[in-house]
Amino acid sequence: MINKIVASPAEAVADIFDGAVVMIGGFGEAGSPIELIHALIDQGAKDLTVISNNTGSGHVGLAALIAHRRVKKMICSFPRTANSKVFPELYQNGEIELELVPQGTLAERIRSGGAGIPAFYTPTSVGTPLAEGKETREFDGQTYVMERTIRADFSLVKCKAADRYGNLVYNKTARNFAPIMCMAAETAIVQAKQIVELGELDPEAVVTPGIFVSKVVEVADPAEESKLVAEDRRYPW
Amino acid sequence: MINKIVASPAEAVADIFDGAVVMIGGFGEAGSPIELIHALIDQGAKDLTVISNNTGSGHVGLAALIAHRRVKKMICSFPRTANSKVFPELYQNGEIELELVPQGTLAERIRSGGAGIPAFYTPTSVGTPLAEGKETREFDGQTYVMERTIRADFSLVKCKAADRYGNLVYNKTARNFAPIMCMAAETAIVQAKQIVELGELDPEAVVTPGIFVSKVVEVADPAEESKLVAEDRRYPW
Amino acid sequence: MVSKEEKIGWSVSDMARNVAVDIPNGSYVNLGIGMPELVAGHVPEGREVIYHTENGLLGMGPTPEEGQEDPELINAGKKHVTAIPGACYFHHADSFTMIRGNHIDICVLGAFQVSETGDLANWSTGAPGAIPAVGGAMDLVAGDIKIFVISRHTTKTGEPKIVKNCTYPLTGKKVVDTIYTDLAVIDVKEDGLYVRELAPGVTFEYVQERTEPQLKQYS
Amino acid sequence: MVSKEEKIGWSVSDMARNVAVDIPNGSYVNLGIGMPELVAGHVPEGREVIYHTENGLLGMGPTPEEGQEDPELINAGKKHVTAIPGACYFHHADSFTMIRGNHIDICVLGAFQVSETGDLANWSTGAPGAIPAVGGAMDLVAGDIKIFVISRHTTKTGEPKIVKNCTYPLTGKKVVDTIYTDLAVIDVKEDGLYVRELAPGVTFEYVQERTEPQLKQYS
Repeated sequence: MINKIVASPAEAVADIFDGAVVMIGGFGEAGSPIELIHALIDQGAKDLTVISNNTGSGHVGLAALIAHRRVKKMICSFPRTANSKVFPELYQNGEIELELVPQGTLAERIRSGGAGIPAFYTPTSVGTPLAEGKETREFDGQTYVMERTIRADFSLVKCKAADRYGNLVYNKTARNFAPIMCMAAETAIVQAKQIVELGELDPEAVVTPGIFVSKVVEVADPAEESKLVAEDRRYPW
Repeated sequence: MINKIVASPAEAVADIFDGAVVMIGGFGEAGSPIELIHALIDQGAKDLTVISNNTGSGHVGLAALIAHRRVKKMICSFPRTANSKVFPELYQNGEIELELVPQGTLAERIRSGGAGIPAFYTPTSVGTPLAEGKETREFDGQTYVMERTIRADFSLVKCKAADRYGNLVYNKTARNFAPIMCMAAETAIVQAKQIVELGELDPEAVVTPGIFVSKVVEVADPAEESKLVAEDRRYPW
Repeated sequence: MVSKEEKIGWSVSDMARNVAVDIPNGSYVNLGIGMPELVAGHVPEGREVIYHTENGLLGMGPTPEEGQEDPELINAGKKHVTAIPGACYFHHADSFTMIRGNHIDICVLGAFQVSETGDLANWSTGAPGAIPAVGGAMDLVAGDIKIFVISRHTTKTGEPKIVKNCTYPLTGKKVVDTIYTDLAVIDVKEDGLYVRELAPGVTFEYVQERTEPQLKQYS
Repeated sequence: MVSKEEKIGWSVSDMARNVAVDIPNGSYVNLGIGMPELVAGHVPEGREVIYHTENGLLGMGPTPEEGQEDPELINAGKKHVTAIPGACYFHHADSFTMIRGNHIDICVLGAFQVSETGDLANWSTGAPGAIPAVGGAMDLVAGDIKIFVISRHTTKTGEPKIVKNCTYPLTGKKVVDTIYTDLAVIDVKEDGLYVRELAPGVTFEYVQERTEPQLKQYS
């Protein structure tokens, strides 16, 4: 029998190794798998390369992972937001690397990683500092930059409901990077608000087919990052 | 107000011009927009380049369009099936061009056309006759072929339900190429079994966002190609 | 350079209305963070415009009532929003397909600087020590989407924001179509910057004084 | 070459079972058209295998009862199928993402010819006037998916199908992992073809006589 369900966030992240490349879903707090990230902090893996759109807020979730000096390098499109203090400070002190990638290029590099496409051309960033050092090429009179794919050892994402095959559906704009990050990881690890029986998810409405998912853990009542930040909570508590 | 609904298949295909590049959804009969194709036969546009996975069956739908000598060139992955007689005969007589493309490469070339990606690399077809004359390149020690995108002037597809914004959902494996063909066409034309009110389609389950669709026509009771073929029907009747 | 703050020209709300009237019925529009968001409040009667937010929603509606916020329903600026009937959700790769593939019709952005050829700088001041953050700005300007810039005509210190050459790092080259400021509406054409409309009480010369490159007038 | 048809070796059903026992629990499997389809009927007790059909279904189930067919629920061979609980549908680009991205574990295909280095020819005989048709075959073999070939050991006229070099146009180079014939199960290794199992009453020499390249035995 196929059963991708695991008992706890700790078990879900147990195999993440030092130096791993880890994609983390979420756009701001929407879709951020906060319980998986906290389990990863507890687990202790370090020298991670993390791919995520942002760098977290306050001192919880991704920001806490960074604060604990587990992240060697961030690959993201927007490393600062209203409440991000941890990353900016480490970055300004030269204590963390940053690869800044335009958001659509980041998404397409991740999707291509899952799709077996090693490189593609895009018009995005041509003529800007972010295209410096990159190969360019003309097609039909327009200039494009060649971008390489990104793959990860692990992805950590959050969803609304999952079944034991790993089929996933999401909630609203919390979907964002999760489906493509599941595709691009060797091992995609999912926290689901609810685990349902096979057949309960409408086969026409499954967003992430289970083939892209390795482990699912139910977190029925996930923390809300913005509330934790407002209360100035710090993980671990 | 936005209203993409048109009154008839004839109105939907009225703008298709001689020499147009037309993508036609469907994998075998599943998803084939047969009423739109028949309207296109009536409309008379010729010298078409048609992109579709197959070449139709019997003497209806796509096979009838080809039989009426409206198609100059087919781009497809599998131009013959059990009941395809029209294309093979014209092809063997040198009366129609064929560009044969591996199915996954065809899908990705169409998707990239909709995604603003002019070219990408794929491992598919390396070392085979279908890669001859194509640029190859090594990434990380493996050889890939560079493939160019395909776009179309028009796409003709079939779906289960649509709303006036052009949001679409499909039925089972009739989905196949339709979503990416809508993305890759200047004008995507859709026949829907049902037109519903805005808000009736679950926003989490919409497969084709309306932004990719230009025209929708309701065809409540579409013909079944396999039945027509079994009866040896010929369009026009 | 003109450093004195003056009380003439359009209000921010007027500027947003000027943009809104240039958006045709049925357009798919992406609104940048900040001043561009105000445009949604000025759609003229009888027009229907669909808003795209690149974090995965087409059919973005207004701010929710207090207490109705869903932390998982936000816009690109990470503010709470709603979804209209006929909206749909999708993932990030599909979302940028709409952008890079030119399916979005119009994008309204803020700017640090716009050059006389339509180069845009709006993502980084290039200041040493600043944390660079680009988001989706470069994707939005890379295709053939119409780019409307909404911005005050000059900086807080009175420096022109419409310049011969951008001194800040570029977001994209030759990308801006029209500039909507508190003083004027300016079209970026192949052969230069054309003033299409002036704010009440503002003269061409007044705008020119606050603009680095030479402006043109439609004849 | 051996032209006399003989009644020894495995039946087609045995061959399908041989393939099925080599498919681990939890595998995602794509079955080619024809003989490969029979594999689904031989999954050993206690194993769960999920079938992918490249026209957009993961979780393909058996043939529907007569009268229950849906012309819009078919497999890659355009035959009516069903969907199991836990199945899902997707479009063609996503479907080939599963293939090209190596998410599918195993693909079972038929063959015209397999070479001693694992080259596969299964899409075209290259005959003049034949209509070339490739479908998804080249995509399926292009990645790192395990490729199992199920095929009679020789052609109808007794020619070897396992050859030194394919004479038919290739589907892919060095792609086949294991060959399941009516006479033997043969692993394709870096250094040659290893006979792993012989059909009852079939000798190594008997298989070798019907195979162009030199076969090896596991020591």
